[in-house]
Amino acid sequence: MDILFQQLFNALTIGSVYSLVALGLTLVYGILHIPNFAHGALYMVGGYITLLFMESMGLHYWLAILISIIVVGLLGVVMERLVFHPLRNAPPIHDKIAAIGVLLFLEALVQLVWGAEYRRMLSPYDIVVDFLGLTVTAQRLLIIGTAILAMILLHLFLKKTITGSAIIAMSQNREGAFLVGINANKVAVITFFISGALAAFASSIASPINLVFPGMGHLVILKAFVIIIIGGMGSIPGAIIGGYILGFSESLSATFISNDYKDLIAFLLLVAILTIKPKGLFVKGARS
Amino acid sequence: GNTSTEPANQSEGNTEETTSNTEEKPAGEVVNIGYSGPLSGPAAYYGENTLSGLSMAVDEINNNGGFEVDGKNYSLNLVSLDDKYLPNETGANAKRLVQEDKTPIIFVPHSGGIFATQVFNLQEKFIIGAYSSEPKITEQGNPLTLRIPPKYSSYIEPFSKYQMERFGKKIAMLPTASQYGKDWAALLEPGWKDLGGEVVYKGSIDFSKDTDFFTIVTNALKEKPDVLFVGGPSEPTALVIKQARELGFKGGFLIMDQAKLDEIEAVLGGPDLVEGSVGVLPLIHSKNDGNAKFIEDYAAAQGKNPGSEAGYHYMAMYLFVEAMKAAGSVDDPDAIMAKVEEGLNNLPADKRIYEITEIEENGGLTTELRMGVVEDGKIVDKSVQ
Amino acid sequence: MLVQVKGLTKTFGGLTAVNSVDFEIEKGKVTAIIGPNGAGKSTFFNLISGFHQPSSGSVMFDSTDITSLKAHQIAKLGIARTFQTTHLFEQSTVLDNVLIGHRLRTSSGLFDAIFRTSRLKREEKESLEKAHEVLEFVGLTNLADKHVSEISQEEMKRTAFALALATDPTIVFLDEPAAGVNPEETDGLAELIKKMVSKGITVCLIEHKMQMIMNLADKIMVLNYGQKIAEGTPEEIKKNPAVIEAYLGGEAVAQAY
Amino acid sequence: MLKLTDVSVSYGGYQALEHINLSVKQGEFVVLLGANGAGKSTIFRTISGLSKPSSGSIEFNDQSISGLSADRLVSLGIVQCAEGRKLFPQMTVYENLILGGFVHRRDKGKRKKSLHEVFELFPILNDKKDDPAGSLSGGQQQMLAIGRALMASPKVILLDEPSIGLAPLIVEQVFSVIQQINKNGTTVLLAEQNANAALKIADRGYVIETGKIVLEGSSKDLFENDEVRKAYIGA
Amino acid sequence: MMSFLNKRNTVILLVVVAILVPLLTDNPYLLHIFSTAFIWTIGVYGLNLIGGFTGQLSLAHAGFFAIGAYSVGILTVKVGLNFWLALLLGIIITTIIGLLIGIIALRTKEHFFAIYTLCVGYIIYLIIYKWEALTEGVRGLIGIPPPAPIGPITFQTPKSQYYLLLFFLVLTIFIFTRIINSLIGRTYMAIRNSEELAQTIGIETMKQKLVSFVLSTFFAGLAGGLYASFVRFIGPDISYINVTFDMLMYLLVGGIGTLSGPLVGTLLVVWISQYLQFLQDYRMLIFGPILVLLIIFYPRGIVGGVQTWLIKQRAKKSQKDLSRNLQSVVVKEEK
Ligand SMILES: Nc1ncnc2c1ncn2[C@@H]1O[C@H](COP(=O)(O)OP(=O)(O)OP(=O)(O)O)[C@@H](O)[C@H]1O
Ligand SMILES: Nc1ncnc2c1ncn2[C@@H]1O[C@H](COP(=O)(O)OP(=O)(O)OP(=O)(O)O)[C@@H](O)[C@H]1O
Ligand SMILES: [Mg+2]
Ligand SMILES: [Mg+2]
Repeated sequence: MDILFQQLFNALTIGSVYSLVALGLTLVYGILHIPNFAHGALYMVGGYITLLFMESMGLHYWLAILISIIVVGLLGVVMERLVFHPLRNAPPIHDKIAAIGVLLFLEALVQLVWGAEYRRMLSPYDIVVDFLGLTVTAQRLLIIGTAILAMILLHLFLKKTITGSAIIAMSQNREGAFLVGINANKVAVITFFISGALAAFASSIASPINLVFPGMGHLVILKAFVIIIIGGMGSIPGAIIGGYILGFSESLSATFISNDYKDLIAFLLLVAILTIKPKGLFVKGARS
Repeated sequence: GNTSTEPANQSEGNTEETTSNTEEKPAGEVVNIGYSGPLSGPAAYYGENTLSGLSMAVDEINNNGGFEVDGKNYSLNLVSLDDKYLPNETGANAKRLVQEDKTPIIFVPHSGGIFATQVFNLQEKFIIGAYSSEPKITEQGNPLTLRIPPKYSSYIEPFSKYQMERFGKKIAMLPTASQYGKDWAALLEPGWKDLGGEVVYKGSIDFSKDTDFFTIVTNALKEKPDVLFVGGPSEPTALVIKQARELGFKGGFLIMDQAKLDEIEAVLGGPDLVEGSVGVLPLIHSKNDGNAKFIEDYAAAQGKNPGSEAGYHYMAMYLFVEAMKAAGSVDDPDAIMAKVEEGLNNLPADKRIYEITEIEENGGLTTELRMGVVEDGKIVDKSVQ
Repeated sequence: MLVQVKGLTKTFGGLTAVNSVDFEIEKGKVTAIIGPNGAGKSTFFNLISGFHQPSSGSVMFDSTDITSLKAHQIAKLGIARTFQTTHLFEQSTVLDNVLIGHRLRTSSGLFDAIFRTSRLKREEKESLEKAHEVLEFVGLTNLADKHVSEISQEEMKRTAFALALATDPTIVFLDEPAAGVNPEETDGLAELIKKMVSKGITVCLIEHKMQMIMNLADKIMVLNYGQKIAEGTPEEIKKNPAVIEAYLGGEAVAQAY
Repeated sequence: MLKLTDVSVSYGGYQALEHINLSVKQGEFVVLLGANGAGKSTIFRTISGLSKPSSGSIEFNDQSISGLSADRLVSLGIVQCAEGRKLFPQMTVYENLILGGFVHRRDKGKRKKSLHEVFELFPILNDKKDDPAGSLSGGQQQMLAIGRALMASPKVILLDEPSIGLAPLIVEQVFSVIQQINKNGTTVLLAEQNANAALKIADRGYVIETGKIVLEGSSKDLFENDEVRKAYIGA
Repeated sequence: MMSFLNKRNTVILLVVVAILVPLLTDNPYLLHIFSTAFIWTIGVYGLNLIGGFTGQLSLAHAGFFAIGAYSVGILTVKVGLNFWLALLLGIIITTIIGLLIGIIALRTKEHFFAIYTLCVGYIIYLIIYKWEALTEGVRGLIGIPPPAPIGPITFQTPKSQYYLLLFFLVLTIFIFTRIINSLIGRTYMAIRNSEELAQTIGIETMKQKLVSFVLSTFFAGLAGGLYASFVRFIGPDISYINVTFDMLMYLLVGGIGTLSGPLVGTLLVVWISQYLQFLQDYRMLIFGPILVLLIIFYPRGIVGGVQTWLIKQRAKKSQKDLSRNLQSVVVKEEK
């Protein structure tokens, strides 16, 4: 029984990270209909920037995260302006390929600047605590806590502020949004900023329990795609729920089925879901 | 173009021609040495480490005025190409190196690439400087393949014995999911059992794919092992060790030779967590006449301690030069290969980074075992003779 | 009766777009469907042509039940249609568009393609002949090599007709064939429709252009809120108070001015 | 107040508008008549900055507004209630209305006042303010669309076939609301196929056919014009 | 008609040049690069068929390539079959798996299809990587034999392998061209253009997409099988997503949805990346932005770009002719 609870806790940790990454991805998809393959690269860059400011500038963890969020958010904005904006009227295949180009570029750039080796990010919360009888580390509690907080803040932002409403409005009806005076470019820019910020935040809180290296975004992004498909592309609650579903199914299948095949199980889950529902689980009626 | 006049840059291997100081050298002929390894992508760090040993040796040799074979003076030129760890790219690179640079020796630091070049190295006449402990590369019976690293099988018994005595008979296996990790595990399992031990958990961790190791470590610890077998690159291995301790593991670690005790210690910020580990004695903890100079020079140039990848490649380069001298030829692979043994004997004392005990029939170097353990917060030399 | 529709209903979520409509189309005649925007006319077409699955009700064609057949199967049976917003293969020429229209009458497969069998050659020739034939029929022979992006709205409409005709249909369903076309060209299209009928093709069309409808149609059905509110000859429809109220314009309003 | 001079628009190769000249005075109620696909919506889209004219100029209060983006035009006071309503279907009625006042988002007082006015005009919207817009009936959605446009406190409101798909009764209701809006001082430009009802309440009208203005005049003149009667009134 | 003849002549010329290459040079490196490029080109044609002509972007093609390669590898090394038999079976296995995946995957559309196939590709990778008993896992399969001799013809030397691969490439291009220029090809393009409209004119789009998909896995499988016997070693990396991305890059640079795009793109990129070897890890710093710029400015790649340019030139010329004619008319009138 103990192990079950320990594993559920582990699942919650990893699910939180997945949800954050998937949120950024789904936000961009919902509003601009771009499956941003470069999102994983943003995640990776986020980890490196935080590390850079912690190590070479000696900044505090949270300050470094803040800078990373801003830098990667801006990187997202630059990406939108330079790559996706010029392609907004191109066939959908083009966005995807351009995103791949960005991904290749960012990975090479990071390797050039920081090298290819694995790096550790040390968080100030490197202590083990006993939590409800489980062995947990402060960092893991922090991941769960801040991820949920970030999701709540995002929800409040989208629901309660008019800028947030503008973003949602744009995802529901682009022309309608123009007609009430919403500036499409601004919304696109804000969306990409938030998406990049979420990626940077996710990687910054997750890195201390893992490593920072150029390929760290690969599998995360792939899983994030699995999540947003499961959750219905563009659906925000879907991304959150999907993130936790994946976290739990991985952790439990690693425990009760096979560790070797746990990734396979995540992807098979997706294949099974799409086989039954080609548009994902939580997809709402036709979106115009 | 390249600017690799400062030593610090040389190991980067970011240019095709890694030679330096060509202008200062006495006129003489140039022998090109080939290298094809992962210089981009996930394995690039590994590739760079292997290359750093080679280029350090090449620069040293050139700076010392080259070497003399059959009365003629030669200098070396290292031509390194990136193969992204893909065998077909290694094949293409090797053909290119032979064709365009007439390289008699090509260093390849991964088994896939070695297999792909073994297909044609006899036809095209070049020696493969094979850095891989995969047994099959020598089992192929390719007479122009020299396996550089030692077989790791000799570690199994002493490591196991030590840990079994110190902590107990139950081991859980959590090495890296690479081929090397799997080969290790495959040998360790029977070895451990032969000593009367029990394997309670078998798993592997894919460092480049797993987002969190907590899950699997939890599962391994559920079986209450006394010893944990871990390994892979030092940083992630250190992380596994740390997480095992966080989850309450009190036993010992049996660490694969790929990870370096000193690096792990550095990553974990002290020896506390690694207490009770057994692994290969780090080069810096086994300084001797053979490697002291190398360790210092390397640290000065690279800003870090050399690992075995660098050490072995460095030594192998010198070994080949000695073999060329002995063979009296810089371009006849068969002749050079035939004189490797003699080259080994001629290897200068300060280039004997590792003590090579023999060259196997099938072209594999065998090295003396060096075992290090962490006892009372210190890395202790427990090498068995 | 060529087409018999019984109790046809389609709901989208909460909205009933077509509400238990009974309707018949007679062979060789022109039947028209009118009604306000959103009345369910296009949806009605979509149901018959297999584009949407009805929520309930049945569609019989030539005494075969086609209610649950797929769009391509229905097309093979001889039912062709055009779309309200002219729908063509955008990246091709007029000829290429029409050429592919005959594909359903051909059976060459991969094998034929790779070995260029005589069957393929014959069918390619057939398709080409068919394409030229229908292009001539709609009067576009001289535009065959033009890209569809280069031709006018009315020419697109004609191309869409040609594409439908290339499938060798027994009946064609035309969704607002004259929308966005000026009056003179509208007359031309009406002539074309008459020509189709005289060739033995049954026509069913949706149109808002009353003059055209009144001249062409043998029978008119009026839909409003998914329901059939009237059916009859043009003369009957013109006088029907419910139709005037819902669609043609309330007399009461006009008089109040 | 609003003036189009020689405006032409094409979609790809298709010329949807040719040399349109049109003007609306302050406080006026002008109607555009035309069959399906005549180009009414295109005129509206062009004024609102959603389509770009290939030639010609558009002026608002004697200032050129051609080339301005859609959101700038809304903040200038040109607001369109578009064909197809373009609501945000999964957002509530209230959220839709609030977004209607997007350009005045910093002026809470104004927002409240406008909201109050809209609810007064369409009490049904107040009753349903927490329902998703997509769940409303067609007529209610049309009211919401008009209400949302009003939230921006427009100087000119462009109404594109507001009676589309509405039951005759509702049509009358909508038309009387439009009349009311106009009486309250907002300039109205209305596009309609239902000439009968539209001419009843408008001051002036234009008749569009395949992208060209073929006729213009006072409502009374147009109503009595034989051509118009034949083409758009049908009696 | 003239242009058709020209095209045919160009093709013949290219084939003759390709045949002559090994006779003109003894450089095994050159032959090696050409040979690998030929293999990739075959795979890229597969990608072009489903992605470029049928409009369904598949991101699982490295997976199918690997299935072909591993089938041949396993059947020759572990079962000991003759290479040719293994190649045939390998292609059959690939297409059967392609069929099964296609039936499910093609139910999804657009982005969903792309991401679905991305995941399928990853699943294939994971299976190859984890199923050690069959695939030898990370170690990879070694000792794959070169193509078995056919009668007196052997395939041991780089030259003979070059010719063998050239043969398969020409065969691929031939089949591909035949398909694209037939009613089948038109059907695929119709589906790419508008699936909806294709259905209303009686095309069974699901079946057609499936055939196209299976056929594209056929080319991928063939390429994979040839790869296995050419490199004679295979590891799980060849099924990794990056390989799909590489193939996609070849296709895009050449021109997606064009007949000669895969050939032009693959040859060019393979050569360029050889020349850019000196940049090593920084190659992608250049490739990445090039890819983005290409997509923005030349969405249909080099071949597409050249085609557009030619059309423009022709248009310009005809306009010039027209104005010249007009001038002459004017001149005449003035007289
Ligand atoms: N795919 C769909 N999903 C949801 N609702 C739909 C769908 N298709 C049509 N509708 C709705 O069904 C109703 C009838 O639409 P339809 O297109 O049949 O009208 P119509 O009579 O053709 O109108 P028009 O004259 O404007 O073309 C409308 O309310 C429309 O919004
Ligand atoms: N985005 C577009 N692309 C191409 N053609 C278009 C586009 N939008 C409209 N058209 C065409 O332009 C012409 C004018 O269309 P518009 O929508 O302005 O007409 P309308 O008078 O508003 O008609 P309706 O009464 O149907 O609303 C029509 O022929 C239409 O098909
Ligand atoms: Mg309709
Ligand atoms: Mg309109």
